[in-house]
Amino acid sequence: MVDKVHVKTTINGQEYEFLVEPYMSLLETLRDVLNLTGTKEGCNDGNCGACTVEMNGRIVDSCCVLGAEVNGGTINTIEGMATAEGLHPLQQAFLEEAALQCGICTPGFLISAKSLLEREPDADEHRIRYWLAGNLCRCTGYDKIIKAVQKTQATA
Amino acid sequence: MARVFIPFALRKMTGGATDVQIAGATLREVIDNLEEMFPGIKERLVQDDRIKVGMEAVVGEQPTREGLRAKVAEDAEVHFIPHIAGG
Amino acid sequence: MHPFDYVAATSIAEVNSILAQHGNRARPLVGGTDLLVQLRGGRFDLDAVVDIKGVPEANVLELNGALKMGSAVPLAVMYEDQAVRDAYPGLIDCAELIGGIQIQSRASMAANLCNSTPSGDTICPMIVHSAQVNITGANGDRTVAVEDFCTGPGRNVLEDGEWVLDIVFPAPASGFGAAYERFIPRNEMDIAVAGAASSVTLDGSGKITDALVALASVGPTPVFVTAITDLLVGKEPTEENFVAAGKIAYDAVSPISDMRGTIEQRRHLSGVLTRRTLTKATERAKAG
Amino acid sequence: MVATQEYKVIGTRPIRHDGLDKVTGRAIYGADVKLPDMLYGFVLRSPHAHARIRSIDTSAAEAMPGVVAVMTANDMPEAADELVDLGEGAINFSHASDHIMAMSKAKFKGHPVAAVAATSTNVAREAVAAIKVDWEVLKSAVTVDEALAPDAPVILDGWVGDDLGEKSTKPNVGSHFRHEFGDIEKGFADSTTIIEHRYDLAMVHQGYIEPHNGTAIWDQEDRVRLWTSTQGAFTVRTQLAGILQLDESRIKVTPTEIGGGFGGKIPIYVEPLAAILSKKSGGKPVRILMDRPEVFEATGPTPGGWVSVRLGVKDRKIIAGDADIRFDAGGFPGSPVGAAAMCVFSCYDIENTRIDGWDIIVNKPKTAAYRAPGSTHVAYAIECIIDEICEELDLDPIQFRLDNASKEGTRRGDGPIFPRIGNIETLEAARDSAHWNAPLDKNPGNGNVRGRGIANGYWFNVGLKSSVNLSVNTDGTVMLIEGSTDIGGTRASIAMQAAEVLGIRAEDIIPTVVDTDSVGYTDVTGGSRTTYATGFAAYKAAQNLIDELTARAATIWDIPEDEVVFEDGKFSSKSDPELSMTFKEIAGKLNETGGPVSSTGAVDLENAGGGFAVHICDLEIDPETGKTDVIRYTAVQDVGKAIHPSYVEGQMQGGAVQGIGWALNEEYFMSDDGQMVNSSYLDYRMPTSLDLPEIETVIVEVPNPIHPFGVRGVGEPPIVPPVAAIANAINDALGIRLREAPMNPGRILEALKEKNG
Repeated sequence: MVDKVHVKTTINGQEYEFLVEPYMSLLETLRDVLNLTGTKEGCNDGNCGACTVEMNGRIVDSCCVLGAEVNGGTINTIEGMATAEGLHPLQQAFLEEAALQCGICTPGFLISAKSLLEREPDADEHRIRYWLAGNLCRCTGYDKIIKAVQKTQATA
Repeated sequence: MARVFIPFALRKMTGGATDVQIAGATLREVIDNLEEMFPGIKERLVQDDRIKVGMEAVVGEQPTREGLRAKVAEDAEVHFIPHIAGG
Repeated sequence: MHPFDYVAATSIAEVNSILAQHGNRARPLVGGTDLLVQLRGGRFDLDAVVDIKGVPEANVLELNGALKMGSAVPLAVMYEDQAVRDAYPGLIDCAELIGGIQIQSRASMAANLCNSTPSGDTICPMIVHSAQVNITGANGDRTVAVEDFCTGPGRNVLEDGEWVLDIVFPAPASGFGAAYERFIPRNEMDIAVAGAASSVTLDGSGKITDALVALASVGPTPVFVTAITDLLVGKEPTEENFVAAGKIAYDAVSPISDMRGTIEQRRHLSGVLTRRTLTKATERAKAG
Repeated sequence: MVATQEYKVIGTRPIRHDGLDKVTGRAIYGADVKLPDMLYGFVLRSPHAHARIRSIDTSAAEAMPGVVAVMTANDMPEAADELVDLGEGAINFSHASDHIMAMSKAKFKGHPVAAVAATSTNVAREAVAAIKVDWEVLKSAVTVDEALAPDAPVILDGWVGDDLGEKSTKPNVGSHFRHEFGDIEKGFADSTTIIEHRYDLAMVHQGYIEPHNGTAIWDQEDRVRLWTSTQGAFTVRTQLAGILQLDESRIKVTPTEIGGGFGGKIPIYVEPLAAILSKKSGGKPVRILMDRPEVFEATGPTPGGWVSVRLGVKDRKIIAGDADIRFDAGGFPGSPVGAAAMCVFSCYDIENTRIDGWDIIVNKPKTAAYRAPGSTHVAYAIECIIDEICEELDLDPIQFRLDNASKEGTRRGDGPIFPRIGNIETLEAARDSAHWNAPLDKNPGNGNVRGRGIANGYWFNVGLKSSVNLSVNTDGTVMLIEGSTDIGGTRASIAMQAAEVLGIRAEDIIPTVVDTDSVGYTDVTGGSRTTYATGFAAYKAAQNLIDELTARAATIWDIPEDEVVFEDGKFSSKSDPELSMTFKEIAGKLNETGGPVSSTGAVDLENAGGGFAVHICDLEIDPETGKTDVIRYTAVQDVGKAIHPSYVEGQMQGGAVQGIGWALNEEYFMSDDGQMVNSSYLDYRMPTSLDLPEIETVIVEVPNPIHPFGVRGVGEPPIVPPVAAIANAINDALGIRLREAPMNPGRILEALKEKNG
């Protein structure tokens, strides 16, 4: 048996301190240890993006990160996207543009799209499609997701 | 008289006839009358007093939801087709 | 999954010590995008992973003529560096097409090399840049050319206890250009059916003084086709010569048929991609 | 043709009621269920496509710390060997039980053989790895042709299929049936052009992003509670009851939010195992989550197989059609070949037809429904052959389809007569679309070539049972309780229909999807039925609510009930214009005038006429590599009436893109020994956002005459035409007919090589 690892980290602006098995992924850690179940599992091998979170300023597949790795780091998940002031403009645009059907991929898309718009507010359609290619959606055909991102750009 | 279409697999029982004119105000009566004409056919269509599972009876244009109680109009068509399951 | 320990190392010595302690039961962790998936899939078991992202020397990204890239430098950090982009467009080609953004945020060129799959998208570009791999470990340091690093599918020259500290890319010579292109049926998120990296060096008169071609996914290791170098050196960078180079590539590779492609398809693609990347590398060489 | 009726709510685009929870991560999906003292299950699966179980030794697993329960097929109750109606489809519980956990023989790779409940997923996985199975590996058959070969292995012991009314002499024939009308021989004899080809398709998966899951408690009173993401909680209850041999009333199924289904989340897989492990654990909750390889290898994809079609034409009219459809059902009978047979000639009016359907048992996962199950396969064959006829006879592909289009009164290939359908209107809308009329530069100058293809497709619109309860809040809002799980905005589309009747805003309806104890029976969210049938139930419930409120208004005003009318959202007196109340006003008076008002609507609907979808596709192909990109795509569809146009468009776009993936890259790539070797998203190659252009939509509205608002099913038709449309576009670009899907770059290169020598 291996000993649990002590982790201190900042998630959605809150300090967290917990113990985690050293082999447990960040995805499992968020979902099963911290009860932050907004981050979803689709493939557990880095190919669907449903588990996308922002880690130290970059988006990552949380299934390909160990929970222990985030010690001292900063994580942003879907649970931190809306604030007391209201929804993030992307969340609002996803609602208005019907950019989700079943909704299981939605948290991952929102985290990825937010990261894109923060870095490249004027990304064109091709760039948006490229940036979001690591997030699979099986319901929408992506059309309304792209339009929701573009709408967010237009209203920014 | 209703025009009852015979499923291909049962046409041996009807001497190859594709469809036959059968009297009956309800699907139950139609099937009973069909049995009179072609003994043995009923058990291929009905089980436990209902249309066999996996099969649907079309009365008119669409599979009936009323089972053997379904009213059969004077010139209606009756079909027995496989059950549809969508995704 | 067999339970393993996690160690966040902060020095080369610490990495060396843990790797030495566990032999082949420990490995360095960088992006995790291959290693964790392989562990989860039961490909092999480990007792410990050593996170080298906290080792300062593994995070170096230094452009002083030559480029020194630490083994923990994520692809995204590399391709976001404008000076690196300008100097090594042939490396940017591969860095921007691996996985999606999420993978590029974590994966490094060195770790891709250490994974040593024939399809590794960064390996062939490194070969045609004549990159050198600096290996370290408790028993000392050594340097290996990238083209000599992989020894088979998933196998390489690293001994137990050894790991890659950084990779050094020589300063691009005047008249040097490089390019990488892979073929996948989709536009992202795929493993190369075949890939080709080419570099071309032109002299003042426009003749080829050096040409390197390496091919991915068409053999047990990346295939470095030196016969193309022999063919092209001293010649003009013409379509005709590049088609001839493609024919050499077609014959030089030894692919397999699998779910990603057939032998014939991969041979054919090797030829096409060799021609295309030589052409693109020449354009870049001419552009300076 | 466009519906002319004016509505206040229907046709608008309100924000869906469940949207906020789904954009904030709050929505609870199956994997998010966490109960106190919960155990984690994992399943041991067969590594072989076909193998007899000589023995299973679970002792090492049972001895491991953290393991609480271990089960094998010996723990499965004995289930009845008979076909039982599931509403959508039917089930043989004996087969289902053997499918859930193999009794004596694994019939496909991934077939469960044992399961473990432990204190963590990792312990459960380790314990599963410690279970020893002594296998006798058997010869496998994974294609239709292999399974029908004289030396084919017997896959389902004791099975005797029906072959045109006789007992089949071939062991792997699930069934063979035929539809025949007119005089097929004469039809071909009279034809001046006859084209016949066989089209092969690989098995493909629905690909929903959320893996299957189930969390169950089987307590000491033999009550089972189950939480799962499913297309139909009641169907799950029926399946569980049959497999666990319990009365339905002892089972409560709570449907969580569901991360995609497309037909694949109608059957159950891990749910009974979680329940049995719970029982063996003394009633502790047990949660089992599938991983992605399990989803690919051991759930219900849509079949591979082949479709051979022969068409005879005389004077621009198709006068004879012959189809042979053979689907691989998987390890148990029950592929959607029946529906395929009913769809194959549905877009056309053909006098003489014969359709043979074969359901073939093979060593692959048992197939399930996938969006218009079977129709995409047959459309691939017939729509490409139609294209060939047009090419050969130099006819316009839309005009030829219009000249031969099925319409009200046309006899379908399986016999019944079409009611009012919108085939012609859909074709005309495609003909008049911006896309069809835009020129295509076939040689864009970069070495690539371009081509345009078109195809038509049909799918039914199932009716079936739905229940809705409404209750009025004193603030004028209405609670709507329903049993249809919401996979893509149906809370909104159902609520909107109730709101339209009640004269209130969609936002004033608060819809909730509840468990099987809390609402009347409701069939699955599938068969394109939910907005149609549950929407109809909501309509009826709303009408009943108006009746109740009319009576209440009469009480309040002390006038006879028949004096009260409800119009434009207002109750008023026929005789006294002063007496008038809005819905909200009367709601506010309920408490002092007799108390709460609620209503119920329940329906068991006939199928509607079904829907047609015509798709237009422009491709750009690199002839040197076979790389194919969709550069423009338009989906045209008769939807009857678009309740919430955004989600109608979303269905059209999503279905089209699943079809595009099917056409170009997706497949179960099988090894020689019957293993799926690409059971990951990486190698299964579903389309990403970068692989697609905008998907343009043209909504056609030919109202369904048997629905109060004219709704037709929308979800399924859009997956029917894409494979054929892409094949036709490839031909337009390169002059090659690809008759095997996926039409991936390797196949394009091979075909080009063959063509060019």
